[in-house]
Amino acid sequence: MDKRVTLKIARITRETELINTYTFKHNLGARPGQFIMLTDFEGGEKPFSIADCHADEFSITVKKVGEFTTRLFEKQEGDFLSIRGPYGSSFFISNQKVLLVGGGYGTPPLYYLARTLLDVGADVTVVNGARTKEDLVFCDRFRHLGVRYQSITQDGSLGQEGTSVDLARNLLKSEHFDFVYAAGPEMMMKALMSELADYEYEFLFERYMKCAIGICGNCTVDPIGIRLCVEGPVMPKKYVVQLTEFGRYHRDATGKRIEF
Amino acid sequence: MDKRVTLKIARITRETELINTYTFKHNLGARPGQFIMLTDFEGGEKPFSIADCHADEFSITVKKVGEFTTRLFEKQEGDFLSIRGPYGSSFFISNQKVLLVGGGYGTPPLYYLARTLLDVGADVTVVNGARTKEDLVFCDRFRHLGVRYQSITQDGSLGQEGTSVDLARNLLKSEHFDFVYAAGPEMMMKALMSELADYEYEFLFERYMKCAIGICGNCTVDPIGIRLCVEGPVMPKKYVVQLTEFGRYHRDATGKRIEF
Amino acid sequence: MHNRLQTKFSGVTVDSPLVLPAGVMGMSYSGMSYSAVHGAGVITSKSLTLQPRTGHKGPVMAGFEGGFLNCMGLCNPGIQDGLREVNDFKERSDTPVIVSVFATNMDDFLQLTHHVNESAGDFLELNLSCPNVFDEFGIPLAASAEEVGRIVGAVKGISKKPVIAKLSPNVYDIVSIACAAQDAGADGLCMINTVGPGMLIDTKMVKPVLHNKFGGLSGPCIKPIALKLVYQTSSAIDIPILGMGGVTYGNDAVEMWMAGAQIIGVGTAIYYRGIEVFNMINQEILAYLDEMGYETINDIPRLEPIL
Amino acid sequence: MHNRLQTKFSGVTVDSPLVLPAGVMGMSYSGMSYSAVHGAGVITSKSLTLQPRTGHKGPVMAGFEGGFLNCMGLCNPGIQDGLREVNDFKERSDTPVIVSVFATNMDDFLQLTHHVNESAGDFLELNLSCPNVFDEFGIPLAASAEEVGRIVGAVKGISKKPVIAKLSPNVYDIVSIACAAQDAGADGLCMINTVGPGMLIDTKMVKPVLHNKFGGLSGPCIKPIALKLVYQTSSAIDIPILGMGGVTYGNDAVEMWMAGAQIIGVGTAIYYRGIEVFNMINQEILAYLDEMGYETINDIPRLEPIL
Ligand SMILES: Cc1cc2nc3c(=O)[nH]c(=O)nc-3n(C[C@H](O)[C@H](O)[C@H](O)COP(=O)(O)OP(=O)(O)OC[C@H]3O[C@@H](n4cnc5c(N)ncnc54)[C@H](O)[C@@H]3O)c2cc1C
Ligand SMILES: Cc1cc2nc3c(=O)[nH]c(=O)nc-3n(C[C@H](O)[C@H](O)[C@H](O)COP(=O)(O)OP(=O)(O)OC[C@H]3O[C@@H](n4cnc5c(N)ncnc54)[C@H](O)[C@@H]3O)c2cc1C
Ligand SMILES: Cc1cc2nc3c(=O)[nH]c(=O)nc-3n(C[C@H](O)[C@H](O)[C@H](O)COP(=O)(O)O)c2cc1C
Ligand SMILES: Cc1cc2nc3c(=O)[nH]c(=O)nc-3n(C[C@H](O)[C@H](O)[C@H](O)COP(=O)(O)O)c2cc1C
Ligand code: FES
Ligand code: FES
Repeated sequence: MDKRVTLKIARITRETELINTYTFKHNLGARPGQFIMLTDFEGGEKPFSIADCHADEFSITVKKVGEFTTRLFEKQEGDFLSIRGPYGSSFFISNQKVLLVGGGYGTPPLYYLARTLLDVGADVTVVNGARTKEDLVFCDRFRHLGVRYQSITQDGSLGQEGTSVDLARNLLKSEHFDFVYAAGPEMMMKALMSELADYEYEFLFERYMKCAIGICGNCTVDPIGIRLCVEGPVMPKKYVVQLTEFGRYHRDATGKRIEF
Repeated sequence: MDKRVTLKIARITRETELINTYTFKHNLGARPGQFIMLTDFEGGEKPFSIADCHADEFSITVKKVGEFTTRLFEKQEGDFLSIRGPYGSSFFISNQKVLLVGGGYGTPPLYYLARTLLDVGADVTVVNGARTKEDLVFCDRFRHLGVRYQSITQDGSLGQEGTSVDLARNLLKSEHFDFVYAAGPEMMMKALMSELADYEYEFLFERYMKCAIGICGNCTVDPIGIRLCVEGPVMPKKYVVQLTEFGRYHRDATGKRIEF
Repeated sequence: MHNRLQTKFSGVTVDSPLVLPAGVMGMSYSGMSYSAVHGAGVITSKSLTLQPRTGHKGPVMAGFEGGFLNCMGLCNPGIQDGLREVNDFKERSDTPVIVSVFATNMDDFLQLTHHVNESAGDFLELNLSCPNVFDEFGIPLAASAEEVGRIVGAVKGISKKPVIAKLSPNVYDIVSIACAAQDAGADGLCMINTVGPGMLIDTKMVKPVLHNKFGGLSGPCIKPIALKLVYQTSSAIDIPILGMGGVTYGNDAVEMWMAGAQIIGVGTAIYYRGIEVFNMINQEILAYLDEMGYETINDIPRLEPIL
Repeated sequence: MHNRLQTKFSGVTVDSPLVLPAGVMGMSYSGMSYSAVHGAGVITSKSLTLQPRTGHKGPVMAGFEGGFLNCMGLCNPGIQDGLREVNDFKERSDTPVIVSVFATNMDDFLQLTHHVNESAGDFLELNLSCPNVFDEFGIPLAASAEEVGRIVGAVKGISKKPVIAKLSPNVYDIVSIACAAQDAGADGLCMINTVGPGMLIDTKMVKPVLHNKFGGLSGPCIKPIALKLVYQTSSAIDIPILGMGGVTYGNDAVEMWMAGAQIIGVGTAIYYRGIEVFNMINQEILAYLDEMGYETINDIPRLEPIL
């Protein structure tokens, strides 16, 4: 049975002007890459990736982009929010040399992934990109974790100017990686894909979700029709290469195709 | 979830003019003393005790007494019947010296009990009584089992004249038993009870059953209200001694009290 | 100690909000005792008719994912023997008893009321929700606001006990029927009776599983329907509601309270959790009060009513 | 080899009796493909309206013991984009497609019919079962035999595709509505849509779980209700029925067949058993045919009809 649980916000961590991390005391039992559906019962229930997950607590990192997330930013510690999940597929856990490529608010789920990869003895490199220095999240957390870590911004406010794809391209030229993971804006992943013809990889996708349990069909991707809430959101290379809609269009709440 | 299964009658064994044993190939997983609800979907669903039960088959022994059981006697091997269960409490499994007292069609469930008791190393004596030689069932089966076995009839057609209670009384006078079990007509068990003040025992009761899952309340016994389909049909001494209705009245399909 | 689960229903104080509903365990005084001993705060008798009824032939009960179908067929020992069980129970217990009665015409309802007047029962519940009543009442009684009002009014005129009308969920507009019962003087409503009805089929024997073919749904799966109807009705009326349908855990009972019920029936859940279910749910409600910081059950808020 | 699951629905041959019902996975051509590849023999589109609809705000779906509530709110990309998905699917597959449409007045239903006439869809399904249609139709459309007959008749007059009327279970007398649809020329019936509606309440936040408060029940727990209504209706009409409601295992599909369905919808079961549920149920029906010694699905007997 699909179960809902209503939890107090244990901690709110301000990451940037527009990005907050919400921590809840609850044994969610999620794997890296999975997501929850979150609601405040004021209208709207939205998917958020697990940024970290322990036996006694888990967290999500949220970017303020619209009506729902704006309301989230008005919540206080101690307020209730209601979740269901975890849902969806999770990342392959490699114990070899791996590269994690994050962009914007897509990076946090890679944190839980990196922690899990380290646990099994993987050699982990993380590259993280954002528009500006102020938009970049989780830098300190990755550094504390003890992974090899590089970041970059589009406006060059950290020195180097570019995207995490640029960082990844350089690394891939000079070193061998056994597995590549990416999460972030779809066009970033699309750009990254063309660098990865010879690599095994998994990408974390986003599509409009309603039921999150694989029946409403809103999150299916063309042309194969796999559901991002069940077979995704983590997609292995073998699926990614088949997706004709990847980087071209997605579907909105009505099911209409919307060009990127 | 309460599950129904529809099975072919694998074997019909004629025990006496009025008593048949029906065997079904099915892993019922019942314990001695438990019962099933049986129907042919022609009107009526009735409780029957498990006479024997193995991993691949189980059987019930039925006396032809009314509309439903008369229809059962018209069934052929290969016909379907539908069951649900097993239901109810089961006998305590002692590994000491025990006495089993059976009467009429009440005896068969004691067969499965005796077999189970032998398995755990109990020293088993069975006394079996009926109205006439023709009404006595399972004699050969008990003998094959290797228990100490005695039978008796009310009409003396086997030599001795009397009831299984008479046999039990004699044994109890001369020997010690650690546990006594009985199944059969209620007045027989009532008579037996007065011999058992100093013994631990369990009796198998019958009351009108409809739901068999403990909610309709038809099978509750006064004054404590325990349900014979859940807390029974096997009742330990501690309950039996409290039952004011024992041997005095039972309830029919309307719930009305009917004197014995 | 102060009883944090104590509440009131139509002027009567109850020690637990949990009610044994009609037709469940209430066939004998001992069945009533057994339920009360395990924590039921109110006991309802089986629905009694003037004459004894054996009910339908078996199978009368069938399980499925999320609940049960039943077609007991209103088996009961008749009003006289039934009230004897009620009186026997009341001799042994202070727990309030609702006497449920069922009839197919006005005259019988009035006769039943006279009988109940002379009994030790605390409430009279009119089972107006049987799907198949075609005697005097042209269409199934439960579906006609007018007929429901007529019966409740007449019974109310002679009843010495507070009168509860038990409504069927299987009607097009339950609120109009609830209003009719209230306007006719009902002291409370009981809702909901079983849903549907439904059927199951044995695919080997090509037969309906229930001998009566159809049976009403009860158990966890009807809870959403019960909550919706209780909520909708409580938004429209002022008399208290005995809410039921699928309540199995403490949280279900709290939901039923929030939807607008004053006391809460627990029937089929006895199958899922044993007769101990009443005490278990009582404990779970207490745990909820603690977690949320409420002093007593009466502090639990209600949903905002529908306008 | 000979396909033992092949049957016919209103003149169209289907390779499996299992149907993807409206609103489930049928939002995109790829969702339709994914279902067909996994063994669905017929595909139904999401119910399409003239204009796109975003549907209700979330939560739109909530689980409970035995099923789900949903209040999607008829979200769909509108008839034009919706038919594009249907056509894209039909370019890639021979699987028959039912185009489901929904409207609140006669004019819209007729316009939708014209659109569907020009599409590659095989059937037109009129969703007449939304509980909240108050536009032209004074009372909820699904509850009025007269209105159902009027719409079916008018649509039938202009439709180039066989017309299926999808009925609501939440009416007082579904048979009279089914008869009205048949008399108006419907080629088949689809039943049942979701049951209730029902509600769930969050007891910590004291709020209905669904933003729309109420949602229709689907899943295993509605099967008994679906079977009963299909059985009752099939006993009274001659046109074929697309039966659905809680079908999850092969045995459920056989029950639905015995109740009188010609083809069988499988929706919410996708949650319980994965998209592979269609192939699984197909296999389970074959195993049933073997066990009982039937050659094809068409040999499975029906229950004796109600007289
Ligand atoms: C698998 C998955 C994981 C996600 N993880 C995160 C995360 O960790 N952190 C984070 O900040 N955001 C995440 N998102 C995106 C997040 O769900 C949206 O930002 C949020 O729904 C926006 O809601 P809104 O009302 O504030 O904005 P709106 O104004 O409603 O929408 C802004 C944009 O958000 C997206 N969106 C809106 N509703 C949904 C929905 N129901 N499903 C999917 N996308 C939607 C659309 O692209 C829309 O254009 C994730 C999305 C998916 C599908
Ligand atoms: C726990 C239990 C175990 C039983 N085990 C056996 C068994 O192993 N073998 C056997 O032959 N019989 C057994 N019975 C009794 C058996 O259920 C009845 O003989 C049978 O129901 C009679 O049905 P009928 O239609 O043939 O007779 P009817 O004419 O209907 O009734 C004859 C008598 O059977 C009893 N009876 C009828 N219906 C029921 C019912 N639903 N529940 C309980 N008793 C009923 C009543 O005492 C009645 O007076 C058992 C009963 C119970 C309660
Ligand atoms: C076995 C059984 C018998 C019932 N008999 C009656 C009855 O006689 N009168 C009545 O009003 N309701 C009867 N009901 C309905 C219940 O009182 C209750 O309304 C319904 O079961 C919903 O509650 P639940 O889901 O907690 O069981 C019966 C229900 C069951 C399961
Ligand atoms: C998420 C969801 C969306 C639905 N949307 C529609 C719809 O748009 N049109 C419609 O006629 N029925 C809709 N239905 C009802 C189904 O088509 C079907 O009638 C019902 O779910 C019962 O079948 P099931 O128990 O197999 O799911 C929807 C059901 C679900 C669960
Ligand atoms: S969100 Fe409904 S199928 Fe994925
Ligand atoms: S038979 Fe119903 S409670 Fe025992």
